[in-house]
Amino acid sequence: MPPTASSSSSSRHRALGLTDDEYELILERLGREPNGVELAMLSLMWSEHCAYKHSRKLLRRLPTDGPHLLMGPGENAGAVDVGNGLAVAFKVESHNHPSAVEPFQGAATGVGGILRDVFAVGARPIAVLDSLRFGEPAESARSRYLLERVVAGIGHYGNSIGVPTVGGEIYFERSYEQNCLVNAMCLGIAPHARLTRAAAAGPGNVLVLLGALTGRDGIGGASVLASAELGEGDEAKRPSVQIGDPFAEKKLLECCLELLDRELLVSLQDLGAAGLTSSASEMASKGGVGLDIDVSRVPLREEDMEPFEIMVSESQERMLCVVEPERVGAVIDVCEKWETLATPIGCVTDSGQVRVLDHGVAVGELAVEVLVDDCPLYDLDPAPPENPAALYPPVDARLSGAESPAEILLELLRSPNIASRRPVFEQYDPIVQSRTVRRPDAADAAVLMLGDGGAIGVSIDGSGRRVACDPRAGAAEAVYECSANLACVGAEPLGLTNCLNFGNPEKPHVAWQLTEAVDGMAEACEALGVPVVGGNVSLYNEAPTGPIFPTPVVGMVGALPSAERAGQLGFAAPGDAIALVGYFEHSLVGSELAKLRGEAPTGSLPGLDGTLLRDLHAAVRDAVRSGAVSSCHDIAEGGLTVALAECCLAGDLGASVELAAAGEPGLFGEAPGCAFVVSGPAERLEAAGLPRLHVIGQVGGDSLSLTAGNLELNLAVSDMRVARDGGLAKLV
Amino acid sequence: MRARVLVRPKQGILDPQGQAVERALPALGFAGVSHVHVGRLIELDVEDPDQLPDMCERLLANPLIEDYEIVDADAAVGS
Amino acid sequence: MRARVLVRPKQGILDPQGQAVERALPALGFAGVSHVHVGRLIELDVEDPDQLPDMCERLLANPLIEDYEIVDADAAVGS
Amino acid sequence: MKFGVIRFPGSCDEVDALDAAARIGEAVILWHRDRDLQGVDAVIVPGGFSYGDYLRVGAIARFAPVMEEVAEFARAGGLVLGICNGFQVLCEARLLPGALLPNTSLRFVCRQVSVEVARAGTPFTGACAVGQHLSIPVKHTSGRFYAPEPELDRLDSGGQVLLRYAPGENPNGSLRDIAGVCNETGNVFGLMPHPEHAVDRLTGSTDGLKIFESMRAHAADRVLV
Ligand SMILES: Nc1ncnc2c1ncn2[C@@H]1O[C@H](COP(=O)(O)OP(=O)(O)O)[C@@H](O)[C@H]1O
Ligand SMILES: [Mg+2]
Repeated sequence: MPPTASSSSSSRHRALGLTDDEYELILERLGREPNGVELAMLSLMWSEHCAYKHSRKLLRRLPTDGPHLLMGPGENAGAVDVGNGLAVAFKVESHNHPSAVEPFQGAATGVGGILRDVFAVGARPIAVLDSLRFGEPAESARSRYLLERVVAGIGHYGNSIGVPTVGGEIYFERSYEQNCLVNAMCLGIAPHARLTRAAAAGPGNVLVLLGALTGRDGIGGASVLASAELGEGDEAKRPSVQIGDPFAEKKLLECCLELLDRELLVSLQDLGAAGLTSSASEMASKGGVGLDIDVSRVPLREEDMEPFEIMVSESQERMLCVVEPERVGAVIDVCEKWETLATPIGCVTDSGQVRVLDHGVAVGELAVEVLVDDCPLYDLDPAPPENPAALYPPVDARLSGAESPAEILLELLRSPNIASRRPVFEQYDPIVQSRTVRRPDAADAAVLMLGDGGAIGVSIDGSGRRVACDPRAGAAEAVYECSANLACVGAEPLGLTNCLNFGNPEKPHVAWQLTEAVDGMAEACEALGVPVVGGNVSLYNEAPTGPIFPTPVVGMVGALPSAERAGQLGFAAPGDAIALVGYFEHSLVGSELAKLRGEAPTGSLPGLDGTLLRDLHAAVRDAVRSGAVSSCHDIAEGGLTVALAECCLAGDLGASVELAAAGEPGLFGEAPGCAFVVSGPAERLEAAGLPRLHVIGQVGGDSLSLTAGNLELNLAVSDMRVARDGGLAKLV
Repeated sequence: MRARVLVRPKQGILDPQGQAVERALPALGFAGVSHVHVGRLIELDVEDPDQLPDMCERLLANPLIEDYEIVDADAAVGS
Repeated sequence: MRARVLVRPKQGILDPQGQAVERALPALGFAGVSHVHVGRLIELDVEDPDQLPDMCERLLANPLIEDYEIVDADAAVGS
Repeated sequence: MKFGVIRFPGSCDEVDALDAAARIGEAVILWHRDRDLQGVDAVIVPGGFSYGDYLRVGAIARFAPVMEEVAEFARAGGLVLGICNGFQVLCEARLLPGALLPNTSLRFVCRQVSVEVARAGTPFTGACAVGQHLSIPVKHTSGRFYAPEPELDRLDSGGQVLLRYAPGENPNGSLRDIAGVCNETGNVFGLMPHPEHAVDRLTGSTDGLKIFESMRAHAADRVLV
């Protein structure tokens, strides 16, 4: 098509983030120029955030089916069967860019958004987890500020709405200095019958908007922000910050669940990025119908809003539902009870179009197909970095290499990546709803009772530094580590969700990281037989200095037959034997010790045999469930020595351990997902059928003493506690 | 100088506190109240009042979501 | 009338928010600041200003811990 | 023994309180707009963030229709237990002395703390011994108990302080380590720790049951008298 579009419209589409080719495609599909309302809607629906332009093809590589699967990717949250007619729905989502702009509100609304995704499918949220990444706190006041405000924001929303924050993870690396990561995961439970899909259906049915008034929040906000690199000019994007109101969401949540329990709704959908535009398009697309929306009926917080503003507003705490006409009255009654606004704003049609009306007059009309399906999907152009060591310059060394094992251990325990997370998790309420059997610090995964005697375990993991070394193995490791964490509490994996946080995918080395990571994740999921039930992608996390560490964050949910038998990580009783279990390959690549010694994140990680690991995790899980082991902990950051120290600290007991000469890689090398430290009565441990079990010591006393060939250390538990407790406490 | 800094949610930004108060007042029998906004009041002695705008921008207010106003407390009179 | 209600912690009650601000300011390079107190600002349109004291006593402030002051916003002038 | 647990918009721990009370007796939810207390023997004003905690903790909830009935019930000697946000609401409603100010840390804190029984033999601590330590979690942003000095003296001498944080355990800067106080007549009690979150070994401790058991014993005695 010749470049006939007027210059004004061509500059308009560029300002809205559409490429010239994309705009040409729109002209072709529409056979005309879009008006302002339509262009605003299209630019958002065709943004990276909504259309997954650079990731959708890759995501097809992830296995999405499994024996327990009830709802896979494509719905607001995925869901798995946990028995007794109960389903667990869960999803992880990023709110990285909004949190970089306004950390408190950004993080708070991130939690609000993921909660809505979960109750949109009819599940009552029962837990939140958060996965956070910041720059080096010791060198960056901004990172400390972001940490403080993000944690406060997550706590503010989760605590106020009465959903426990039961776990999470935090890492500090320089590559996140300009692009912090704030990923939040939510889990909910529902009777199978209440699980709800978003597909609109039944021409003539009424479209009802629930919840908050619509204001100018986030206009040109999240969707556009999430699709462009945050540069020097991020000040300009500021006026559209969304403010979270957990009180409004609490009422909305109770209201929606009551509406579903009373079977008053045909379908339900949250309003997130791109507001009404995205919700309406998705609902229409999934149901193969059209929708008419009259923006003049949308209740506004500010009187003079334009139709396009109403269509793209990202005001929080709103939901959209489809209701049969004769039930609208009943819906409004339930909403009135919960002091939640309910406004019919349109209807389902068989036109296949999203029609926007203003006082009955059409102001925009777009085929659902064009909005949802026609955005081009791009192939990536992956190539490994030419000089991997230059990609992520190391931080200054804090250890020279001359230190004793005891000095190394204390420095590791003080490291912000390993130190006690108590200063953070004490700001969260992990116990509301009375389900939490394992709180933070008590075990490798959180454990929640379901009320029918059963329980679930949940863990969230993803070490960007290891993925930076070796994207394929590192991403697989994140999956294995989650599974290992579940094994530690006796839980069998049912499904996983993930958030892919990466740099600019148009750059070949980032495309390579992304491709490798997705492949690694897919391989691990296949090996474990765990389906991906959903997730989220956050790209363009890139500063002038380069991309963030490639950071796939994995959240995994598993089932336990009984909460009574949930595993713990602390040593339980003096006299218990301590054993090393599994496949522990000694290597310092990607380890915290390597970082403290100022080494760049390069080198390949041990390739893991997924089948062996699946059997290993099954054996560990069985040993936890049968009570053969009294404590169980996987060997992750800081290696075996830190794992032993953590078991001592959690149980407030000492230990004496003797290892074959293994050198520093044996003491401080990391093996996430591959190896465990367990304890229990010796004869029970040895009879438990655990692969590669080596008894290495005994629980007792009030210090950790360890010898390995010519290396040895002896530290009082109380000294280790001071080191570990102080690491973060002085930063937050 | 004794200064007062009044910090309020920016126009157009959601103010859940203001909404909550506005809804509560009629229930208490107070009619005819509208446009309620809840913000912060900071009172302080400053040696150099010229520093106040900068203090507000950097610490006392969050310019992204809040407006502020600086008042001379000694000059201000209550009604 | 557009009214402003200034609510501040009663004298003698520990005000950790005020202290936090007072501690943070020097770190940002602002010297010579003291006696910082952080309270609440409520702005509202009222048809009947005579109701204001009662509103303050019953809802907007807690007289056990807070003092309040009612200001006519239209009359008030910033510095 | 029938407990009634109030549900305000924004209550979060009302189901936890309901389940905890149901371990001891019958328990029902009381809706904030209803004026019918359904013949309960005790009212629990639960934790959470009633009305979002906006303006000032507990300030708006105390005007809910059900609270008028609760005030009446309390005046008639009925047992009223306020937990965390419920404590804040009862202080705002002047059913309890003092006020709860923001924690000195200015942060939300959730922590298992040890509280010491300062006075036993009351309707809420009948099942405890003086000096006994209970392990119960706190979780709040505004839990710093405050009352003017003369009032604090009166509370102390009048035996209205029922629970104190054990030495070194005060999580919020409460004056005189006060964790829970009752009214002059002893039938209204508020505390910041959450006894309803300490009723099951699996999720923590069972020390909180003592509070509910004390209430049941008291109610049973009243019926006998
Ligand atoms: N990394 C991923 N892995 C699997 N599924 C994904 C991933 N990223 C996104 N999805 C799926 O794509 C769909 C669209 O995601 P998103 O736009 O985040 O949904 P929503 O608008 O409901 O938040 C969802 O069903 C989500 O689960
Ligand atoms: Mg959604």
